[in-house]
Amino acid sequence: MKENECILEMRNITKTFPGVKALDKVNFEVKKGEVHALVGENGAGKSTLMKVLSGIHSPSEGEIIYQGKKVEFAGPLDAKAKGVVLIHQELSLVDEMTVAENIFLGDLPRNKFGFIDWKGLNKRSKELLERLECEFEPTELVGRLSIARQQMVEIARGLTQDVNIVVFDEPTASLTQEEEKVLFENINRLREQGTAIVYISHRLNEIFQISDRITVLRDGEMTGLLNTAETNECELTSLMIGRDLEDHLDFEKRGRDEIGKEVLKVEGLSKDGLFNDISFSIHEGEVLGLSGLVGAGRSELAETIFGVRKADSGKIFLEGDEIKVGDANKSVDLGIGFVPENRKEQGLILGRSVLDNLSLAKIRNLNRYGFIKGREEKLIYQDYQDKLDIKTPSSKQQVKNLSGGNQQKVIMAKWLCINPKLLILDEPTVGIDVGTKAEIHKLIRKLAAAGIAVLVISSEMPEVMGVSDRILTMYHGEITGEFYAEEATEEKLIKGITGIEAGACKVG
Amino acid sequence: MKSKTGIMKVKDNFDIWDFVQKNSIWLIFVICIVFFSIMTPNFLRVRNITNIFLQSSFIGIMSIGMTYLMIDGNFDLSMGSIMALSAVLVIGFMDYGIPVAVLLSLLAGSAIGALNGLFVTKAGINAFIVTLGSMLGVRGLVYIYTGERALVSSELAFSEISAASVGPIPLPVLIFLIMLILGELVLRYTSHGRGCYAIGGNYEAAVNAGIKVDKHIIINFILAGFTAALAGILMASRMNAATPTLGMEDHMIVITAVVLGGTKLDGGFGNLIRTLGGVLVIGMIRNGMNLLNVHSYVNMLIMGLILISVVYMDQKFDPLEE
Amino acid sequence: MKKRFITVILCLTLVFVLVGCGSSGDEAAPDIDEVVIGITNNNVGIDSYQTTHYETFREEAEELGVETVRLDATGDPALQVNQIEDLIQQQVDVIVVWPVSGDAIVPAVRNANQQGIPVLIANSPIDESGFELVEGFAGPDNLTQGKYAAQMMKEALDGEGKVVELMGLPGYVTAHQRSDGFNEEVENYSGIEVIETQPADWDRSRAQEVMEDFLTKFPSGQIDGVYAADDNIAMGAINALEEAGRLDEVKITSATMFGDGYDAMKEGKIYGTIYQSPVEDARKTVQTAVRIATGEEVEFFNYFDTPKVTLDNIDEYERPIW
Amino acid sequence: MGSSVKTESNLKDSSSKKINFAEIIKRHGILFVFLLMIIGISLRTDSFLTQNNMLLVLRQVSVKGIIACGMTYMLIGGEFDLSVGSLVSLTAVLVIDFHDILGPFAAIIIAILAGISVGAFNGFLVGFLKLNSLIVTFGMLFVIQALTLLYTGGQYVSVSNQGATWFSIIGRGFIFGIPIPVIIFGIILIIFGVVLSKTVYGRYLYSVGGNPIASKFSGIPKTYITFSTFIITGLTAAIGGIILGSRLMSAQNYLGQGYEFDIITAVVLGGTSLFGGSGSIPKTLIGVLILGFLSNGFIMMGFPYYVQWVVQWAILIGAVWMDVASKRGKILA
Repeated sequence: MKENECILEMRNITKTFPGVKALDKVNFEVKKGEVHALVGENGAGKSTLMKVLSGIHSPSEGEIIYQGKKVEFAGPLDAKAKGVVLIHQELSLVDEMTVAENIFLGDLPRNKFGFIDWKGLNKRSKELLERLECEFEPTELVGRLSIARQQMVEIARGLTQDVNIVVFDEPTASLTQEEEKVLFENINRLREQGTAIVYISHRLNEIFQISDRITVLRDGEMTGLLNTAETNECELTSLMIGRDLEDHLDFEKRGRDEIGKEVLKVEGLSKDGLFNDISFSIHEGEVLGLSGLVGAGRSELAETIFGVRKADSGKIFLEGDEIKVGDANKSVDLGIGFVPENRKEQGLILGRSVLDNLSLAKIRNLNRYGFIKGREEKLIYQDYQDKLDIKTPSSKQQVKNLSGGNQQKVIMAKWLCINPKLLILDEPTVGIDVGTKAEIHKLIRKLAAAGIAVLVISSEMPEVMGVSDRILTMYHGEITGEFYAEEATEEKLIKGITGIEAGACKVG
Repeated sequence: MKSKTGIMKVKDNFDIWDFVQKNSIWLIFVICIVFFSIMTPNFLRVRNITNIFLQSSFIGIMSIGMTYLMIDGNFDLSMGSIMALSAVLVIGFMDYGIPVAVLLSLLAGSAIGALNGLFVTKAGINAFIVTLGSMLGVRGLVYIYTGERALVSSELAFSEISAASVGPIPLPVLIFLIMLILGELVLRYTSHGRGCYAIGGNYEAAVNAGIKVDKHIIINFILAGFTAALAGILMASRMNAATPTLGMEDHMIVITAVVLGGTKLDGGFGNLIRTLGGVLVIGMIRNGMNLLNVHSYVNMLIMGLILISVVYMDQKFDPLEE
Repeated sequence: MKKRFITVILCLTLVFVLVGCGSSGDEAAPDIDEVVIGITNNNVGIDSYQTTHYETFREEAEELGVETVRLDATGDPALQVNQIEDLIQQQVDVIVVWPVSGDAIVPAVRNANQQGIPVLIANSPIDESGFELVEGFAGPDNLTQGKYAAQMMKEALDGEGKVVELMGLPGYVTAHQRSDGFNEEVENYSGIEVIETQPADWDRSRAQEVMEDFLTKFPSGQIDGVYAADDNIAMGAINALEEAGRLDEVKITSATMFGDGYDAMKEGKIYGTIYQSPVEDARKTVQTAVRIATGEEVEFFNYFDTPKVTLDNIDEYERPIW
Repeated sequence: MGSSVKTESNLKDSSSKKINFAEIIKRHGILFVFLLMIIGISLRTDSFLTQNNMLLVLRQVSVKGIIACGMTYMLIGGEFDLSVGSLVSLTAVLVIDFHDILGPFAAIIIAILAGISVGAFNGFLVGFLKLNSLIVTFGMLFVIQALTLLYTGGQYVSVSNQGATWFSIIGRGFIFGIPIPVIIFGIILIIFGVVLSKTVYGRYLYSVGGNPIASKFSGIPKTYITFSTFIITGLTAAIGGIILGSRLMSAQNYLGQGYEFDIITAVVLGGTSLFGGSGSIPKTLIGVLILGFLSNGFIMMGFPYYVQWVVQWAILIGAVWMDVASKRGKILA
């Protein structure tokens, strides 16, 4: 094989799920000995593309050419056997077992008596670890290793046989900088050995550090194929999150002078390793956008304000009164609503009905002596089903049977019906179809008009710019900029969220 | 079973708490020895030690099967009933000769185990429910088979199996220790053993790595049935008879012994050496309390309290938790 | 792994070092002040008869100035075997066994016999194969008690009627002997028929439930008598009969009197029962045991008197405290 | 993302007719078993399907039924309590023993307080210290049993002058021909059923069992909900103990031995999941009745109770299998 030959080509891959087009005619290719970065925000389709590659999903359209032949892998195990190894963000390791065992899990070498050949196992593992220049022993327990080292175990596992392509899915999400360095050295080593690397990440600095070429995905579409050397972070970010301003996002914004009275004030909020010294405030009828890439600490900050996480230091005031940090129950009483990022895990009781989920927060005020006022609950349900146009066959339908957009509306309704003073929305439109998305955007503005303070967290640039009166940018756990709608430009925001000239562009 | 990597801390140094937590059973073990040998002069006589081992060997044999099951994240409430079933069967089939009777009752025990395993893996029913059902059902079969009465063996030779000894070591103890060592070797050195740890430690990872999860779990249920049957046969030989009430509470004692030994209820962690510690501690408590002339409810009280404290320690000092 | 092995080895070494220090042999001729009686009871917690027996045993021994080691097998035949071994271990002068199962203890008793420790069987008999291994039996004659109950039933029903039987916990010797005695005797009476038998487990609430079911199954006029294995069961049956308003049409006999039953008999609710005193039982047992220990010859069967009690002679007896 | 979308695609498939059939079995399967069983038994014996016998069975199941209501809460909330059997013994012994000392009213209060305190202790260990409820309550089973034995010394305790107290009415009395235990059971069924389906507490319970994380993200105080289920179960065990004591007018340390397994079996038979988040009181009633009729029916047919165990085994496995199979849409896992 020649040096520049494409070892893998995915042509015109389209993958549709009921109601959602997850991938739309995506082309993706990897060459031998290159690190090809695959970037895009959450929900852009990176993981789906890789699942199509490994055979977990079969593509609705398109074909995969591997080593010059059309293939369709039966699954990750099959893919691995044929030289394509996926290393997931969530490590698939058994903490209680040794490094060597984890490397050869499912295929432990045996001697002629049927016993595990520990000597051989440790020797082969040692060789692999040496190839990756790892400094730990194959006999150590995986649970005792740092994350970076665990990741190396995952990589070593991929190298137990001939490997042509290694896919890293957000490998640095939980690594320290030191560990990151080790990882990159190893990636470089693999590259030198002629292995093709697919590197999935949304951390731009890494991508520039490690990759040769970059494929950008956005909303299931491929928006660019770039040579790393010929591009910069700003271009990349705008390919990732920049969209044409959709028509409906042309809302009337409040200016600097029109802000109402302060609803929420955060002072010096810090949590070790997540965010540091955060201070800001939100006002009545204001939509505050919080923009940052995944991993900047946005969700963690929101969770702390709502009270499902505890902070190390700092104070939170609601309408001037200090509230106890870390008591979500109290927060709901005080009128804070929170639409979390992960609908299914954090937002919904999937096995319960739409009605139950919708009224879950409201029922604390919707009862007499603990008995739920059934008729009023029904009225509220009908009211919000109507207002938000939630499509469900009946109020008794299990919420897991609804589409993503309707599920999100149920969560929105859950909080709207408590008449919140402050509503926090964490990625309110991820994985939701375009129509519903627009509805949600309109809703956000309507809420603000009704006097609610809204905090919108999003990594979609037009969304933030479209709905917010004011925007904060966040990078690495710190607030890097503040802009009013009239002065915010895509360029300024991108600078903020990518940490370029951090602090330099602070306004007001 | 989500991977816990996100909250994992780096642990390179020797951690005293961790050491204590992992070996808490040996700490309790030593405390028991010291306590009982101070309290009763007879406790540390060679014969009494042999005695403790002999008495513990039946529970011990069953705890081998239970440890395997618990390492892969399951457990079995029906072991006491299976033990009774094979005890009455081995006596009942004595007319066909000892080897046939032993073989048949081992087979019966393993078959019930296999049934449990199939219900858990293939039907996908929770192990608690499956074995709760067979605990009652198998006990019912035992009563029906015996007509409520004790069965007495006509073969004196049968009673010699458990009365025999190799050197100073009684045969049941020898069988227990050999099985323990074999069991530990299998756990450490075979793909079945390591598979159990993988399944209990991270089910998803085990499936992803192509481990045949169902097969391993069924094998362990069969093993649990087999060890219960073996204990039942030895017990029947020891008494040269079998009563239908045999082993009524044994599932509880076996689970207690294994949990005391530090095997995690969620699986993935534990070994037979520490299970041996749990078995011996329970044996010592039962024996020592007898020597101390203390009423049996004190046994229960102490066992209950130790169990709760072990769970507390497990939670408090879990090296893999936040 | 290595660390753990070392720990194990250290612990075991410790055990054996201590063993070396602890063991020493001594054997003395028994004098009444030095006599140690060991007893393993059936299941002390389960009914007040056994509890009273347990307490009286201690008191009587104290009175005679002998030491006791009192153990409780908690209804587990396997545990009882262990306890016999423990008692052999402690070199008591005589072992008293209240068998959970008359069959299952034979090998353990043989072991005691081989060690030269005399064994006295208390309360419920050992299997005949064990007769040659024990010094004797002290206690009530449960078979006869069952027969007495049948005789009283015949009296009560004037020789004709249908009877339901509520027996004790299946698997217990006492339960089966009382049942056997009753049924054997009833065979001699052509007019009396046992129409149904159900286990009531010595348990009042169980007895009550079973009796309730009988009462619906057999409408008024179809049950003439109830035979209860003891007064605890009889009380449960009376509760059910009273509730159904059918107490008048049914005669009740039981095989052992308890305090509640005494009151019930005075109220005319129980026709006949047997006065089996745990106090007397325990005293007789201790006395026989002491005689054995001091080398006296004893008779093989040392039954104590268990007379029939009906309303006619009830005033000759005090209300039982058990 | 991908995986979540995948479940949606499964659901798409699941709207086909085959699953609707499974849905019917899932909804009504256990009732089917129940009816089949009743028909089977009544074919064998005449006195089974009589009004008297029905009332009798209701009374016989009432104690376990009451505790099963508490256990239903426990399982819906995603936890276990194996110590209820021991707690029944303890509270029965307490209520009988204190009856003669302080009078029936005070005795009842003491028993209820004992039930609640033991429940609170369990709840503290599981709710606040986050210990595994299965092992903790398993350990507590031993501890309470030992304490009861310690308290009674193995003797049974009984009320000395049974004629002079109203206490026996609880277990033995009738109102309009209906036994009072059945009435208490009925009231508790209604209260528990209504609280579960109509109150905020019930909703919270389902949420905490169904998705603890989402519950936290909705501001529901999970720790306190878990804690409360243990107190409620302790309370029902105490009520059970009091009724049992009153029915027998005496008590003993082993009275409730083994209840925990019967009760969990009944609740699970009814279709309440062991993993929390689903179940209902009417379902539990059916489970309790199945066990009650089974036990009664087998005595009616003249079999000893252990024959029933074998049948119970088959019914338990069959019912749960049907349940899980219909939920996943195929027979085998």
